[in-house]
Amino acid sequence: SGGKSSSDGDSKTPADPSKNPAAERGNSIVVGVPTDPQSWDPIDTFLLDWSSVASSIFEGLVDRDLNLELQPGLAESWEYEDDLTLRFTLREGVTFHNGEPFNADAVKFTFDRLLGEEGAKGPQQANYTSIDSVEVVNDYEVIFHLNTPDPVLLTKLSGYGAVIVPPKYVQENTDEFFNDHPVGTGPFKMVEYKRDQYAKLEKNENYWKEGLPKLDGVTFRFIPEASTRLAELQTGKIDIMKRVEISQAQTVKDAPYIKLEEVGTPTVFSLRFDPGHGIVDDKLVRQALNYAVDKEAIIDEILDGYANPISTYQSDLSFGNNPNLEPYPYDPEKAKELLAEAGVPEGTELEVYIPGNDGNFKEISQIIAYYFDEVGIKLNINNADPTTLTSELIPSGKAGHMYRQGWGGWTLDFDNTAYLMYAEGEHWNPSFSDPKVEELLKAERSTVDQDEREQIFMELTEVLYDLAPEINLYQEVGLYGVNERLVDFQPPHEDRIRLEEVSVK
Amino acid sequence: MAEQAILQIDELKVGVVDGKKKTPIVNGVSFELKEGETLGIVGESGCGKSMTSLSLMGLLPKGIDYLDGHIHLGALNLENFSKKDWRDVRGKKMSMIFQEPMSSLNPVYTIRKQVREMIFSHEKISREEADARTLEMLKLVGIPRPDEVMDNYPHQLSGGMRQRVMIALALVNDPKILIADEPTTALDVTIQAQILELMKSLQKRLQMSIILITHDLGVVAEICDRVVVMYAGEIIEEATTKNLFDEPLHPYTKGLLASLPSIHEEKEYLSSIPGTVPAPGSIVKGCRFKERCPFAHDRCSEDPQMVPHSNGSKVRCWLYGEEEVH
Amino acid sequence: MEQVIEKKKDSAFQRSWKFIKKNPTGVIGMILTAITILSAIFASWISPYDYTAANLKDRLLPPSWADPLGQSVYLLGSDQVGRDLLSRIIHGAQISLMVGFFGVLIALIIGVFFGLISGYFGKWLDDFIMRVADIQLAFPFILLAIIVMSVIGTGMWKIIIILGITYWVGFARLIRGQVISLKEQEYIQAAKAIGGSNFTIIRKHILPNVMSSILVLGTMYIAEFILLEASLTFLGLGVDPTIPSWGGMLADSRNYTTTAWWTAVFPGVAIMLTVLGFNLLGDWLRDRFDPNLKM
Amino acid sequence: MFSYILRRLLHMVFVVFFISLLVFFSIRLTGNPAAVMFGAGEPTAEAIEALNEKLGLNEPLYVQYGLFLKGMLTFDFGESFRNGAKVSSLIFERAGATLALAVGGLAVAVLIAFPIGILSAVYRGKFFDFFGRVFSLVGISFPNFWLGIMFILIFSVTLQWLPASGFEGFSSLILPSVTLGLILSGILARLIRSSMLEVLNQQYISTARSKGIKEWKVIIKHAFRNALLPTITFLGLQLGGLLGGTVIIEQVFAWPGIGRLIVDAINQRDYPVIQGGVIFLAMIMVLVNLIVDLSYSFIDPRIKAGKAGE
Amino acid sequence: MTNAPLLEVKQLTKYFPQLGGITGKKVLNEVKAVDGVSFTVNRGETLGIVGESGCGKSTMGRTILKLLQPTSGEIIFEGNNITNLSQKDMMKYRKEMQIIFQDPFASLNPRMKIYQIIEEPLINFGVKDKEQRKQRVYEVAEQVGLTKAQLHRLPHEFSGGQRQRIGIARALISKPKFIIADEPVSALDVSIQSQVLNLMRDLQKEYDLTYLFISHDLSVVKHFCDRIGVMYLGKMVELTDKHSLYNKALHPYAQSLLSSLPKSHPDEKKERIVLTGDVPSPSNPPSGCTFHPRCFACMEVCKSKEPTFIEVENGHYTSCHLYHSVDQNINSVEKESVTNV
Ligand SMILES: Nc1ncnc2c1ncn2[C@@H]1O[C@H](COP(=O)(O)OP(=O)(O)OP(=O)(O)O)[C@@H](O)[C@H]1O
Ligand SMILES: Nc1ncnc2c1ncn2[C@@H]1O[C@H](COP(=O)(O)OP(=O)(O)OP(=O)(O)O)[C@@H](O)[C@H]1O
Ligand SMILES: [Mg+2]
Ligand SMILES: [Mg+2]
Repeated sequence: SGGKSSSDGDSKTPADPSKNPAAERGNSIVVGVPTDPQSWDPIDTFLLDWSSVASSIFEGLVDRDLNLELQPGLAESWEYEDDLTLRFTLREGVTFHNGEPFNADAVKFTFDRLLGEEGAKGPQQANYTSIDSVEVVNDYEVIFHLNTPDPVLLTKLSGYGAVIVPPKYVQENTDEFFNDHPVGTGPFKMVEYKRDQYAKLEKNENYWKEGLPKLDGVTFRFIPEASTRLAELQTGKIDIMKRVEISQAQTVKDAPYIKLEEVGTPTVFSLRFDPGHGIVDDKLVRQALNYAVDKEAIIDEILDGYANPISTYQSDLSFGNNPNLEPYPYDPEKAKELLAEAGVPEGTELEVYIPGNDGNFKEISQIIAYYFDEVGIKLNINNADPTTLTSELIPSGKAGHMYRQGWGGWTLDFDNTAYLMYAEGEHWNPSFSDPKVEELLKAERSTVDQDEREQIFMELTEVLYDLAPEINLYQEVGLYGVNERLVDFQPPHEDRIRLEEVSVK
Repeated sequence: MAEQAILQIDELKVGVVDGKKKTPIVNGVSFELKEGETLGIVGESGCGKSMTSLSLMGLLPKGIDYLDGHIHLGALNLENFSKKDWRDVRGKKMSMIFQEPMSSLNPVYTIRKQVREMIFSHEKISREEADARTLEMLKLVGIPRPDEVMDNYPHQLSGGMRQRVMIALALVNDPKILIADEPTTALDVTIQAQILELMKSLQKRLQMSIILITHDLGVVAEICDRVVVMYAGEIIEEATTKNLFDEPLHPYTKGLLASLPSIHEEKEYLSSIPGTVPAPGSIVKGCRFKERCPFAHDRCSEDPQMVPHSNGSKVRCWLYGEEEVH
Repeated sequence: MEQVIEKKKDSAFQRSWKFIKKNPTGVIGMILTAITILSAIFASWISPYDYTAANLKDRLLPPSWADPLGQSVYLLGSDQVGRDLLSRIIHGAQISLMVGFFGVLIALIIGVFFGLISGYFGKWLDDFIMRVADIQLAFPFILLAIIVMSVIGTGMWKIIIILGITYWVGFARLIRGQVISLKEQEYIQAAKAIGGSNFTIIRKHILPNVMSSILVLGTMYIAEFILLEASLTFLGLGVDPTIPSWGGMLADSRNYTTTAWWTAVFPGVAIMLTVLGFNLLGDWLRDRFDPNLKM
Repeated sequence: MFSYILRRLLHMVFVVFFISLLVFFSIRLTGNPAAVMFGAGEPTAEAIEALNEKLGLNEPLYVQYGLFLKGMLTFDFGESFRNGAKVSSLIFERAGATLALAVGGLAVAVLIAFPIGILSAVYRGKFFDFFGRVFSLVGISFPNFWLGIMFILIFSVTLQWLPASGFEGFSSLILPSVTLGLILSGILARLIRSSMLEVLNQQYISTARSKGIKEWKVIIKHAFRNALLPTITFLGLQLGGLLGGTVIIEQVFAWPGIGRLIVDAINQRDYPVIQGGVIFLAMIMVLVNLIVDLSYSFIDPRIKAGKAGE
Repeated sequence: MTNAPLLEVKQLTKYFPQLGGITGKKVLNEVKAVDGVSFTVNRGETLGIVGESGCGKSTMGRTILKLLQPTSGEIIFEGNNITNLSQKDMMKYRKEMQIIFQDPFASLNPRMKIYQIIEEPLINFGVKDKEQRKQRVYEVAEQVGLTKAQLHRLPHEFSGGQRQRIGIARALISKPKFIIADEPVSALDVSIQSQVLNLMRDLQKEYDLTYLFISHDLSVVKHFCDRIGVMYLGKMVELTDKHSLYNKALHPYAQSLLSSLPKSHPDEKKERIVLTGDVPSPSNPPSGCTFHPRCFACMEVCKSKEPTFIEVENGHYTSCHLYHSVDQNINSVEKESVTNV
């Protein structure tokens, strides 16, 4: 990836680092993130901003490093005894921030909690239903018994709901207390949390990784407005700005002491069709509209190159991505032909729903309206309250012929996305159904053999490509504004900001 | 009665100033106030009585200004006055009582505070002394329970009481001149009688001069020594009260007296002056009363001058003066 | 003859000059308002380009006079999707005025109606209406907007309705207060004495006498509504992005303030001048109509 | 007086009761919080059911409302769906920030509006009047978020005088207060100007002048004191709206106030927080107006409590 | 002229409740603006009502016209009891009973043309024909001395006297029999006052009008009225023909009122009865005779016992304990006797 203007971005003259306004903070840094997740309990959340902060506090058995490779985390090693049995050897000598020892009991407690009554009330449990039970073998050995094969389980164990929590601490304190005072094993411990203002983290002196973390402390500040976040970055009040808007990229590049970091994310954006509505139940129409849109131009112009093209509804980071497929080319003539073939009269109107607060997508949808216009389709853009759109309109099929859909794909495996998007009766799938797709999805889920699954995905992607259940637009590129005094900061692919290796000049 | 004039007004002109345009409201008024006398100014609504009195205090409202003339207060010429000089005159040498007792006192301060402010603006004395003086003054104007009233707010007092307080306020610095602009118009007859009695007795005791502005000839008859009659911004007649009632000269004055219903006579119809007062600005050359005057003649289209009459009055009418010479 | 005509012309000119000198703010208000209204009416004729024509090649071009490269042909520059900013601002006047005008109209109709009957009939009706007004006032506007919009969706007319049903209270309270004092006026008593029915009295005697206040408040609310539309867009509850609303343009350009200042400045200036215009006009009307301020 | 306060409190109960009805039922039209809380997750029907159960959303509506009302009597609005914290403590956490902002905004508004309003009235029709009026109008001619962002660009980024956001110390209060206050000051200045003009025409102003006191004393002690009454009324009415309407400013300046709490809660369909927040605001507003009404009798002795504002 | 009185007012009261209490509905207090007033007005006569400001004159006038609903008592107009008629049923009588208001500035709608103001009653009273209305407006306008050209102006372009003429024209246009004039000249200058009074007298002759003339100016009332009633704090304290009032007022209040009149000539000698104290509040009137705190002839009985309104001499009524000794028995028949006046 890379912005089209990134070439001229490096031309700024280096400024005197001693005048760097952020320098006064010494060995502590401040990170600006958009929202406060409100609850730090790992089983209560699904928010990306949670992981940006909590990745410094909690750890899972498995660690997914910044290059998305699976690494030993709190477990030193693991092995599949069979498709349904997974044995972990735990790291010894690790303690939670409160001094509680990390051991097999903690693991069992964590998963019992996640899969039990407590977890049922949160969004995380659903991700881990393949786990039947956790067996404590000895203090540092546990066995996971699964009820179905789960090909992405290891990936999932690296994050969110599966991070390990201290049993005594959780039991002795109220749920509400734990929400505000998280305790994990991570490189930093939370010492102060002011809701909607900041969370102050201090170095975990007893961190199990030798010599880490390098920083004395990190403060995460919650600043919803991007332009305000940028102002704070420019004035040195924060060292890292999460979510630089594309329109701000140039400003960040031009500002002294600040550099722009970009990174591909698993998040993808598309305009999904709801085949339950009118003409878009026709594959030809969907294909035609795919041909009608110049996605490349959108990426280059509106997104300033800070995005990557996609051919199916997944990023190139995703297992199951089909490198052989090329995005539908921009071919308005072909589009017109197909539309004619489908018998769609000129001037047909389509409704599209987008969340009212997505600035980029507002622009994109207008450009798409323009492209549609070129092929004789009138696109009416409807703003919707973002929450209503995702929780009400889309699931109940009230979001017009098309709607914006963004998808995080955090498991980095097409399974999660494809199943939720295309399987019949799924919450996120109001009306798409195809017997072939249904069959492939079932097959993919019934094995842990990754080669076999890859085969299935290749077939599935081809089928989906042809069916065109959406106009696939782009894979998001994450932009971070980073103060130059930071050393070894690597922007995360999937929002989990990792700071243990980071130090300051 | 001393004959010395303590206030003298010469050809006073006051008007609306709008850019370069000047519309006179008070048009060349001259009179003098003698020590210890009560001078009445009468005239119809809008004839400029209030403007005359306000100009004596330097209190002309926004948009209205002095155009010409002189005001002499003893040896002082009021026109050259700076703001500071005006402040020294107001409330000390001259005091004023306004038409509306209901709205003349600031509703948010107690009587004590309002009187105290008046004293302190001219004298540096202690609060106790000031309060003692206030109390004395309130007693003087016949306010019952004065020590209680001191701490009352204006709204807690009746109209008559408020007017008394206003009088007390005006007199507290022992001024030489009291200007009272229709002090009883808003009051009931029974209360009016009380206030007029009070003013009469106070004047005797304190030996001050009063300018009393009114449109009620009855009030004039009651307490004035001398009267000037105004019509459309000009003085048209100046006489002793007795002369005015016994031998009115100007046709307007005559008409005014005749149109009063009387308790003593019975008439089916009252005599009346036809027409209305001309508006300021619409005034043309000549006698301002000519349109309504039963005696109007050619001469009246020229400006008449104030001329003395044999009975000691002065009048602005072409019916007089000319003959006088013969 | 000629001279006479010339004289007349002169005096007409002089008269207007005098008027301007006497009411500088009022005249500025009228001119600004007139400009807005005229550009709204003649938008299609005077705008140099099609305001909907997105053109990615022309994205974010600076104003033609401020373009160092000399590429731009747009007087005020182009926006994020390459549309002429000037044309959008001119068309935006339509939306702003629609939101302002119809929003106020709804608020006015509801508010004046309830204000009139509340003030005129008093008693329990008054009590009831005023309590409802209290409730309305205590209910946060933004919350109402979000609730209504998540139930019936977003769009210009919905914004107009929401503004209308929120701001009726202002009219109702104003009118009620005036009616209560008007009711004590002798001419209202007189109207009753000469046999006027309640309806006649309200229509003939009360309504015309509160009209000026309605007008004054109306102009001020128009200004306020234009700003509120912008705020709603900021919160993601605005009109859809193809519609060139000033508020929308402003809210969507907030991240370009440093890189493409014109996208944020010109709609801002348009809003400011229009709002200023209506406010000045309202002020002037108030000074004219408010008997308390007449000297 | 006492019975008046009691009556007003009765009104408050009435208003708050209806507001509670309104919020309670209207937010339930906006979608199921369970679905929202699962976000991008994979909410199975059972999961949603379990969550509904936990949140108490399975009870019949009237039972839920009854429980809610019962809690309300003890200022217990339940617990937040999002973080399980007590709604009342969430509100109190924010009340300080919102109060600071409201007071700051008010202070700025007063500092700007009082001199402008008074001087415009005194110099009516003169240049200062023109200047003052246009200046006060400019303040209300910009959308508040725009003004806020511009202030940040100017005072934080370019001049580096003030922090752009946060809730730390006095300096962080300045920009949000100025943004809020500038908007308020426009309206306030106009109001003061017109009530001053009215008061300056009163007879007692002439009386004050006739005492020979200094002109500024006449203006401040006599005129302004009396012009304050309508101004206070207005402020009372505004303050309620101000507390709820600071949302945007709170968002721009990352200010942890009640407005943002409510809007975030709405976005997450966090019913208890929305309900609690709105009712809290409504109570504040009614109380503020009550206090304003009561304060009349201090400012203006003519008014016995109960005569004004009704 | 028949002998039956045109208007009979019996024990008319109008209280303005002052509400309070927790619900705001409780009557804390009542302003007894009119408190049991009885009198009759004969055809063709002018009955004057005088009294201090706030004694309830206007309220009484408005209550008689049913612009305010009476609290109790009866109003009988031409033999018809109109006390409890609805707004709608009153229409019939409104034509016959009109009112001229005190304030010529406030009683005309500032936004209506004079023509519209004068025409309005005709529309209300159902004169459908536009031309007919026009004729009538011109006719009345001429009678009150307004020119046709003036009819198309707005009220603010007129002087006080002219406005009062407009008010009179409006009252006259429906050809009423009875007009309540509520201080029609008190806002006018003396020179205009006589014009208006003369006009009213002319019109009375021409239309055979009956006036109820409210004023606080005793000399005007004396000039204009046949009989005069004196009110004090919501009550009628004296009622008689004007000569006996001015020659021999009975009630101490009436006496002091008459003596308070300013002199009409500087040489006039006046024995003045200056009252002490202020007018008490009608919401909290003194016990017994309401005038007793200010009365120069106050007796013990006055403080506790309310005097009744009795006929002391032929046609001369008053309510004062000074005269009760004359005829103590009258008390019992008082009510009947009043209604038979
Ligand atoms: N502020 C003002 N601006 C312009 N004209 C004014 C102003 N105040 C008064 N006038 C005009 O000046 C004239 C004289 O007014 P003034 O108040 O002196 O009359 P007056 O004799 O006191 O009348 P009244 O008996 O009604 O008090 C009137 O015609 C009035 O219209
Ligand atoms: N609508 C009302 N509500 C309450 N009190 C009223 C009302 N109208 C009049 N009053 C009171 O009733 C009493 C009589 O008032 P009214 O106007 O009849 O007096 P009035 O004799 O006509 O006085 P004036 O000579 O001043 O016109 C006064 O105390 C007045 O305050
Ligand atoms: Mg005057
Ligand atoms: Mg009256």
